[in-house]
Amino acid sequence: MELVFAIVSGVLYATGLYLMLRRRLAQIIIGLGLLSNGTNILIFAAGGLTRSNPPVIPPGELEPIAPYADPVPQALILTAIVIGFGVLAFTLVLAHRVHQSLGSDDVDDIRSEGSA
Amino acid sequence: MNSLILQVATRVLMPLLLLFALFMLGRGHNEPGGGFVAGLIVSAAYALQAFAFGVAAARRALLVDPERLLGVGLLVALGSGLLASAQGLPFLTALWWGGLGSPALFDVGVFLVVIGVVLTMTFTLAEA
Amino acid sequence: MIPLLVLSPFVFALVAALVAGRWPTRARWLAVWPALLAVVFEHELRTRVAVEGTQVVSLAWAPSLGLTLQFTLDGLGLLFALMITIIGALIVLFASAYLKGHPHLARLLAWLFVFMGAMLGVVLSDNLFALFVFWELTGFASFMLIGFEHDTPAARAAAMQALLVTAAGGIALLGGTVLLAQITGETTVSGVIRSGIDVTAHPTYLACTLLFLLAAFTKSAQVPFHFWLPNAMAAPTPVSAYLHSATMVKAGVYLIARMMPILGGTTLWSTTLLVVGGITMVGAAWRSVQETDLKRVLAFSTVSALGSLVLMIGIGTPGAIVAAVVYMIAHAAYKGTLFMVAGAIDHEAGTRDVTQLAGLRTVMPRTALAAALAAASMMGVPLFFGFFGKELFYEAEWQYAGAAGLLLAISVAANALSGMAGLVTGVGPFTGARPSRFDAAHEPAWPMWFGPLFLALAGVVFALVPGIVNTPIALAAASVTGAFTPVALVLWHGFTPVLGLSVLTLALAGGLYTQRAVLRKGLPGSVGSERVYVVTLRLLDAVSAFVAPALYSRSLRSYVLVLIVTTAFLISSGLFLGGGGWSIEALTPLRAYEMVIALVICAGAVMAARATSSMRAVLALGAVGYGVALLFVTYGAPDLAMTQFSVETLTAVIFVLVFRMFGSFAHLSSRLIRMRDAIVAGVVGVVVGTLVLLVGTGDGTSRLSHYFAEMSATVGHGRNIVNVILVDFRGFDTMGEITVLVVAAIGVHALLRIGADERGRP
Amino acid sequence: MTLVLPIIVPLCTAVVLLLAPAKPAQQRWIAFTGSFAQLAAALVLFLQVQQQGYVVAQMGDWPAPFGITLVADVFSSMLVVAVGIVGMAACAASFGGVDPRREAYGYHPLLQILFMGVAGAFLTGDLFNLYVFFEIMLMASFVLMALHRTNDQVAAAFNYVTINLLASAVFLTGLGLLYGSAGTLNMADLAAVWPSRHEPGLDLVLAMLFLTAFGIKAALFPFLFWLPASYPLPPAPIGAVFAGLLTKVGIYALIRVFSLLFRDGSPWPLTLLLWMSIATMLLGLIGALSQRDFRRVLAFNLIGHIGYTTIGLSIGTSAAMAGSLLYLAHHILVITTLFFVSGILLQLRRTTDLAALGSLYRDHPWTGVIALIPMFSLAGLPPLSGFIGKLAVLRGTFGAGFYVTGAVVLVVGLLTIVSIARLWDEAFWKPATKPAVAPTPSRPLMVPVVALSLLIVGMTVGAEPLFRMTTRAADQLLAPQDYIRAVLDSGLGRGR
Repeated sequence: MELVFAIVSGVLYATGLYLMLRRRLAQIIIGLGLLSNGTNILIFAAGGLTRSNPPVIPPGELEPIAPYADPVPQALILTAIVIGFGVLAFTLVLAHRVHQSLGSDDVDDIRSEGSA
Repeated sequence: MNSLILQVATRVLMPLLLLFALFMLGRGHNEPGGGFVAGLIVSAAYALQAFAFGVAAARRALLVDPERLLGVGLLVALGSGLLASAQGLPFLTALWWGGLGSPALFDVGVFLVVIGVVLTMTFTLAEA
Repeated sequence: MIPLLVLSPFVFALVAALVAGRWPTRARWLAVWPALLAVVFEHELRTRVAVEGTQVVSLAWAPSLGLTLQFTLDGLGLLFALMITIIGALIVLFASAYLKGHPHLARLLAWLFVFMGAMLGVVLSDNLFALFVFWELTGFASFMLIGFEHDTPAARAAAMQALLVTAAGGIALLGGTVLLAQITGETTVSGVIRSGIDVTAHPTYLACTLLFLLAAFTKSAQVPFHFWLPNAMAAPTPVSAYLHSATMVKAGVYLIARMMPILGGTTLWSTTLLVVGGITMVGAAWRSVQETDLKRVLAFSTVSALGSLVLMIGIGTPGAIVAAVVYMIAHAAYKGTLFMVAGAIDHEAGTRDVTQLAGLRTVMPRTALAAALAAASMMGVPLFFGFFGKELFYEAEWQYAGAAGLLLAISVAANALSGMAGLVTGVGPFTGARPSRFDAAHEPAWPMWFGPLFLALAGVVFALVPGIVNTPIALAAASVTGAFTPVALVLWHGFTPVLGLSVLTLALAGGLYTQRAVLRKGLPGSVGSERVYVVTLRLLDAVSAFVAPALYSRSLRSYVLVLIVTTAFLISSGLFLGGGGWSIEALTPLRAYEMVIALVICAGAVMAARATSSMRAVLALGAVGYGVALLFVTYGAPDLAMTQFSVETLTAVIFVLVFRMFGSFAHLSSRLIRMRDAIVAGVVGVVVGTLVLLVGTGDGTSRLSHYFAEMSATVGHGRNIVNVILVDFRGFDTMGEITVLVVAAIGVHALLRIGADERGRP
Repeated sequence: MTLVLPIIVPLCTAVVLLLAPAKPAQQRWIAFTGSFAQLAAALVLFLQVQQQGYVVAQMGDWPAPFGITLVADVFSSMLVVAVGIVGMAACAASFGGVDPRREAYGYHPLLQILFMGVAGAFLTGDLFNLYVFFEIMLMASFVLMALHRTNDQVAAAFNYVTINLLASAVFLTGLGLLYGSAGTLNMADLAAVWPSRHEPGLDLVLAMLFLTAFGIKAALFPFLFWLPASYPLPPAPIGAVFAGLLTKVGIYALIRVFSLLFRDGSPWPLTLLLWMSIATMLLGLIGALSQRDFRRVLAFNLIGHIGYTTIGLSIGTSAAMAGSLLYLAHHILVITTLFFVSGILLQLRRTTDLAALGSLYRDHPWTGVIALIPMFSLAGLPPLSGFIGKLAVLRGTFGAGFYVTGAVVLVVGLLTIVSIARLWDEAFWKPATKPAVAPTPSRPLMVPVVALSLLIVGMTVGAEPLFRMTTRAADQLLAPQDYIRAVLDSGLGRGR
């Protein structure tokens, strides 16, 4: 199964980066979305895959029933997902503003002043 | 989107969603759930309200400005951490009074922030 | 006490700015302080300096870095200090009259005092780094002073040129001092000498010496770095007289003399000094007679004199060192005089063109007297101190084993040309018939003739009563040679070949003077090094203009591409250079429905990449997100899955809300570029996949998870371990996470509202 | 408790600002007071660290490798003080007027959250928590940068955001792989278990990932392009905060992570870092020469001098590291001050375009003299702090036998002089073509400039204690065992 996770994260990185190399604002953001899904999968897989019980302690017990999944990567990914959402939402609206002020959604129209 | 069905459905769903959210918030410490998901459910309820009756109505139904919830939520979370500091313990040390603990308060802070964030975003976007 | 005195001019700079700003007419009183300092230094020279010994006083600054304000009082330093303060006092006096009524007189005086302090620091510092500190400060003060009239482009350009050339030298000096400190482990000149380490045998000796010489040559305007000095004449005349003739430009000579005991004694050392000094001496003398501007004539002759001094130190015999000291004193006196005279002439007659000036002696008698005395000293007329300088110079060359003939020949030539320059500047403007346009000229206020006359008379007095300078000269020479030999200057020592050379020089100078008009039209002798400076700067600018835009004004995707390619390259280099050391352990068995989920994710990702409409892309992204959530479910992460589901939904909603405003996704880039990007992205994908495979085959639980499992229910009072981590174990992360969310919300709100406000405005 | 204060004080301030009425005067005073409190907390922490060497706190009272640890050593406490200073200056400047819409939509709380993020990044001892603080800082900077009026400013903000998000993705990738391989996130714990896990291949990959992620934030070659395009654009106080603090977080993270984790591995990453530093120095200063805008000249100088602050890490001797850290401290102050100076120019002339500037020395001599201090301190003119820093760096490089690097440092020093002298020439000397808009610079801008310039002078005079401090900081960084021990042995917390 690790092989599948490897392929999935590889595909997500590749497609995400490919989209970030495009010229449309929206494509770049979709790319960012794919990329952050890719990193989450990567953290998840790197943390070690076990098809096992959720890290929840059954009522009355003091410890979860082994084998249970490592809760740490889950917590990390949770944080990363939420942060990623905030960032993505903001970036999206920023792209919308850029689109509005440039009248174009082509990033090649964004050039720093002073350039040829 | 001002369809009658949506409006009726919203009237029915609103209280259910809010109750469900409180349920998720309450059980989060022991079962899957928690402040984040609960906050999202509440937001979904009000977003639905906004689609059905318009953003202005949804804002009225929320009673507080979502922007204000940002500060309040942060304050609650921060305060739950500072409670320990007030007793000379490290920041964010959990304090327990029976079954209730400062981590729960912290989760409420998260809950409020999430509502504030999501509704600030969706309301402003819908108004734009 | 002494450190405070050395640093006192810096304080006086502030005093000058305030006093001269408020009461400009009282500014001349500021000259009292340097005069008092001169008295103190004179006293020190007479009493405290033992024949060889030095007094060192120290003020800690940053001793851990080797930087202390540590001063040496020895013959060489004190002699310089005396020149700096005496001429400084006269210049302050002169400037206060010369720039009377100028709105920025206070600034000029303030910077002059800064310079004075810096210069004293250079010549009295024992600590190498402190020496550098003061050295750079002299250059900076010079920059501010040359650019004094900064409304004129020439002044600004000259200031910049002077700064850049001397700063290049300064950088070399810094490198040199750090290297020297590195070699010897000492940070003071006296310490290096005491350490007895033979620096010349060290592998970095060559670099170290060249750096020091580069510093000295730029400061002392040696060919090919000389060009900044004539251009620096854009500065007000008091500045030229003080910095660019009498004191600062001699700092290079001082440095060479100071370092001779440490770095000298090698063929590299003497050859470089002889060649550079010789070329400078002759070349600049030749250039001086072609100029018609009083100050530029003087400037080139100053360069020539500096060349002579370098040459003499290059000879390096005790006699040559004494000659250099004498020559330097004489030069400071007569050149300071002539510069101030030039200033007075400019001030009164309104021109500095030597082909125009004539007959001023009747209207400016005192100035004329000073000029004539100085010119005589410059030409080396017997009975004047300049005569001693030349005599000793020839004497030293005569006795020098290597190439004495050649040295004598070029020296005579250079001195003859210099003598002619003396006639041009000190005699020409005052003799002959006075054109009527100069009728209104008259003797300037006393502060403007007092200084020149004082210095010119000093040249006569020293010559007539050499006893008063014998000891200081001997002490100064002793600082360089390391051994004290009494000096007894005598005016007449019989008919010697050297006297013959002096006479020859004089005669040649007179002869050349009569042919001055011819000489001016003669061959242009300009050395092309100023072109090199200009071209170097232009080249740098061109490179910059080529490089800089690439660094910030290209399209975003070119930067993203650079970033991705570099990262991929770096990671791959890690993979290859790391030399393995890892293994793929047992894989978890595969299940069919997981395959399906994975396929959905991959298909969604590819579809998002290829989508030509925004809605389709959002849908594809949503499919990917839900697929990922399903994967989380199958691997025991219900919280994660729940969050992923809801966030994915929310993201989709926001995408839809925003994307109603975007158009289609029709391809903008060519097929070729898309291919290239696909390959680049694909390579990264393969690398990442490999990494996942290599890392993600552990047992799946860590030390941390055991602890959390143990503590969650008992101490954390929660059975959902992930949630306990989020709100308790790592609650601090969550605090940060919600802060990010709040900021994002503020950002979205602000962006949209400000956008709406702007559109709402008329 | 003191350890968490520099982080939560600005957060509290931000919360108060969010809840308080949006009246400008009130907001400014709250923000100013908050920044003052943060500086005070930072100073207390700094003094504690001076006495104890390390100050460690466990968030939530969970013992070290399990909970989140905050830890301050000399290096980080010094930087936190810098955050306080820069923060106070920025808040003081806001009294001179902020774009009203920007102020109404969260200028003050965002700035406070930015300070929180930076201080948190300096103080956390947990790698994932470092990521979180990075994101806080970035998100706040994104919004502050995006709140612009003109179109190209908004557009530049988009580029800035995209590049930084890529950097975050790279960081997160490294983080995930690191956790997968070492099973812990606490940096001291990571350093402690590091030698026992022999995975040279993976270690090198991780080193490269962190080098990239932090290199982007630090604006090292070849990742420097986002900086000159974005920093010159925001208003002066924001520019000052960005220029002074944000790249330094990248440098800090590089130094922290590489001094703990990759010391004994392959020398290749540090060699690479040395070449990147050299290229950064040269490109930055060469780039600066052709710029025609005051702030863009500063931005390129900023980039160039980042190289000075990273060569210490790559050389790895105490002297070189101490030199680089000294330069870092100097650089924060100077570049911040100069961005405030650019604010004064904007106020007086409504532009920072060099072609339209001029005559400032004639018209405002005292402002000119004050501006000379940061300008020529940046240029490394002795005796100012820039010279002290350069000398320290040079003694470090030459002392370690890195002559080529030392030569580059010297050449770059010369180029800096060229660039700054031209800046002075164009903005202060050259006769202006346009008359001044405002008669005098306003006090809220002058006060920070004067105060910071005095601090620069103070750094010059106090070079000895400063250098001793950075030497101590360098020695701490080069002997991570003490750091590890301090973190892992500090208070057992609950549950044991």
